[in-house]
Amino acid sequence: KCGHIRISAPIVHLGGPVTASCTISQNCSHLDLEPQILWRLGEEPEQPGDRQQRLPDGTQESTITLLHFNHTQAFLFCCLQWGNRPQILDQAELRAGYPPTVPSNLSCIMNLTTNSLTCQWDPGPDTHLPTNFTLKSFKSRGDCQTQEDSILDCVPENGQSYCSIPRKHLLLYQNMVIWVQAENALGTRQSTQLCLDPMDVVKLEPPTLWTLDPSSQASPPHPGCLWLGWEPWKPSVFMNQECELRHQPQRGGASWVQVAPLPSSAYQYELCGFPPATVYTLQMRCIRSPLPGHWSSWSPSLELRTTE
Amino acid sequence: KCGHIRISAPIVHLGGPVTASCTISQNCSHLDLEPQILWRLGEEPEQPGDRQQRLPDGTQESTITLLHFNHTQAFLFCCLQWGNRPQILDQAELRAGYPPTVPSNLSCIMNLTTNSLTCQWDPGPDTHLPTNFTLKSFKSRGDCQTQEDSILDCVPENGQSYCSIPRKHLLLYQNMVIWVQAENALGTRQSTQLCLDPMDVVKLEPPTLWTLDPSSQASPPHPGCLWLGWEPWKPSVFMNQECELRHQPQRGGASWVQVAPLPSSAYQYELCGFPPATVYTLQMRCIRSPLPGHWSSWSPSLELRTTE
Amino acid sequence: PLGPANSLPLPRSFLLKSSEQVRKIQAQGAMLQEKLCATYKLCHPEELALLGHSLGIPRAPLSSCSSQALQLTGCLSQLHRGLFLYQGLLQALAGTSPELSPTLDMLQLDVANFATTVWQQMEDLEVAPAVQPTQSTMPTFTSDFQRRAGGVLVTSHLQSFLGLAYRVLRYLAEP
Repeated sequence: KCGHIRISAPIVHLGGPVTASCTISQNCSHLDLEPQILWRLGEEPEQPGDRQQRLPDGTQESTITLLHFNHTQAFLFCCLQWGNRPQILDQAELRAGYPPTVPSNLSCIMNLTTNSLTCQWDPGPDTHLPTNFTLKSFKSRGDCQTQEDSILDCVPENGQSYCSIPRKHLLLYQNMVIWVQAENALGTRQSTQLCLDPMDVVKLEPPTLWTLDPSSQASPPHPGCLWLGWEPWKPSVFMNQECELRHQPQRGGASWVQVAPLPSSAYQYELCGFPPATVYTLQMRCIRSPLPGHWSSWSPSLELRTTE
Repeated sequence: KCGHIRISAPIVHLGGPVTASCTISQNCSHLDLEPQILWRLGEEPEQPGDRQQRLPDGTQESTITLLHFNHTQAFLFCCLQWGNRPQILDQAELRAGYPPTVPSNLSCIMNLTTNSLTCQWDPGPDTHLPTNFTLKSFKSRGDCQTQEDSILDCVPENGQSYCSIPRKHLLLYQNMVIWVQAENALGTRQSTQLCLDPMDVVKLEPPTLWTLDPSSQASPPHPGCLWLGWEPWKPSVFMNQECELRHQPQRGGASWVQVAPLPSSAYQYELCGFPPATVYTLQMRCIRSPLPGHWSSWSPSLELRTTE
Repeated sequence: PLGPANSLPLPRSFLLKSSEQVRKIQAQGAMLQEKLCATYKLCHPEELALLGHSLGIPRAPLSSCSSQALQLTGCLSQLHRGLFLYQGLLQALAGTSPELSPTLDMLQLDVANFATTVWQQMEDLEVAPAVQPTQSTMPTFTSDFQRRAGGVLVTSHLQSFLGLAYRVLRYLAEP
């Protein structure tokens, strides 16, 4: 090889030093005895090295130190003057950036339709370097002080800040320990660990509400009442849930009034105490109960007219 | 095995006959000596076989022929009366349909952005059976009378009626032979063969048109003229092309007037003979020329106002 | 100005298709040169001449197509051998980098297809050698940088080779 660059490290801290050496072999034909080795960084003009010496085996070696390498990526060229054009003999790619910061805001949600546990996190500032995030976890018990079987690393798809652990790797109704590892050429950082049972972080979808025809009820309807029914989100039927209803007059912008706690399903529910013949907007949400869980979002609005 | 069904063929012609036999082994415990074998087709009531006989080894064998099997899919059950409920001892899946028809309307287009040759065809009526279509081809010369290297079969993705042969399998500027084979359990059919050079069936995109400011031209603009420029679709720049322009007044619904032939690119083109200060709609399309090719679609419209 | 072509009857479709293939390859080559420049800042072949010498990257001759004495059979044969050589050189550069591979592969396929067009025309004219040429030994590229620099040099040589070929084809296509 005519020319060969060796660099202290292909990836360095942004703003830090880089040292490189370039050796020109004697058999690099057409050369005069003492060729001057030149360096070029990206598109900057050529510059001689800090030191050039002739090694015992006749090769010429030039060394250069770039004290503050401020490019996130650049090519360093080793050149020789040959005729009227500097000749490039080798090229090295230099990259600079920062070690990863500790991934933060790790949170997880169990999805009952895909049956996977999806965790997301804040990756932190750009390190300018290829940084791999891995969602790590192991099965545990009680308060997560013991490590049972470890779980396969979950590697997010190209650069996303979330990853889904498939059902077959999950031990439901037992606690597991989950954390995120961030790694690049300059270091590795681990997030704080979560201790959770996937079923305690189920993402509930809101219940389904429907109107009931007051006249179809057995007893004659009282005035100023609303008749409705609801049932929980189908995939979560097996979970005991507690629900909350809120209502507000369709007009007039009065604030929501909440009715709680309510059972997770009711096929005939009468709500009274309203002015007659007035249209009300109703919404409902549910939460796993008494076992831990997250509130579902509020259901789509149901417009109901109070009885005459 | 207690009971075992053998069928003439798991897949038969729709409306055609099916013959099945079921043997009940002697060691099928709890059975009386002369058990009556019953057949059930799908949800139809049980029926005895055409013939039941006792084989030398003591097994009972019943045979049945369904003369006109009119289901595209059904289960045939071999049962025994046992207590008050017929007992299912074996089950065979029967399927019926039609052999494939000859695939028709085979046509191909060379895509210059994906660099693949995409052929599509009409698969013909539903055969009710899993039918595999394969795009077959081989390299040839001249008028496709000789077979040079064959090309890897192109298998369309799940049931689609088109397939794309990737660039690395194509020999551009030489003729190749292409046809479609349809195959299911009841037969195989081949389409007629096409003999084509992929580059002769390139799908050209329309050229790009742009307006020119008449006042910016060297010579003072004549009244009632249009100033425009155009260039071919970038990936097709290497192809000599001929183009056609059509114009019509924006209002008044007059029909298109065509201007041809035009070169594939023009950076300053003046079109005169129009009433002054009138808005015209222009479109252009191009075709490979003098080598064979397909017309591109018309370009998006360009609205131009004739000079005062 | 090119000298008188001798009597070989070259079909017009061959001349038209070959001219288009040359333009297609030149466009593909220009794309590769742009990518080598944009991605690796290797933009000037003249800065890599010394490296080219040391790696032994060959150039394909087109002397029989020269303007002084156009010798058509020799010219077609040199055109085919040159295309065959550049096809081999481009194959030797395979694996340069994921960014370049698609463009490099496409260029190599287009060169190979053009070589087939020329060879089959020579066969049709019964001037093709009995045996297809065998590939000479290719330079060995021992580093990513050498493959990238090789890419710049090979493409540059190919572009000038095609420039000459294009002039001959245009000349032969003149009525």
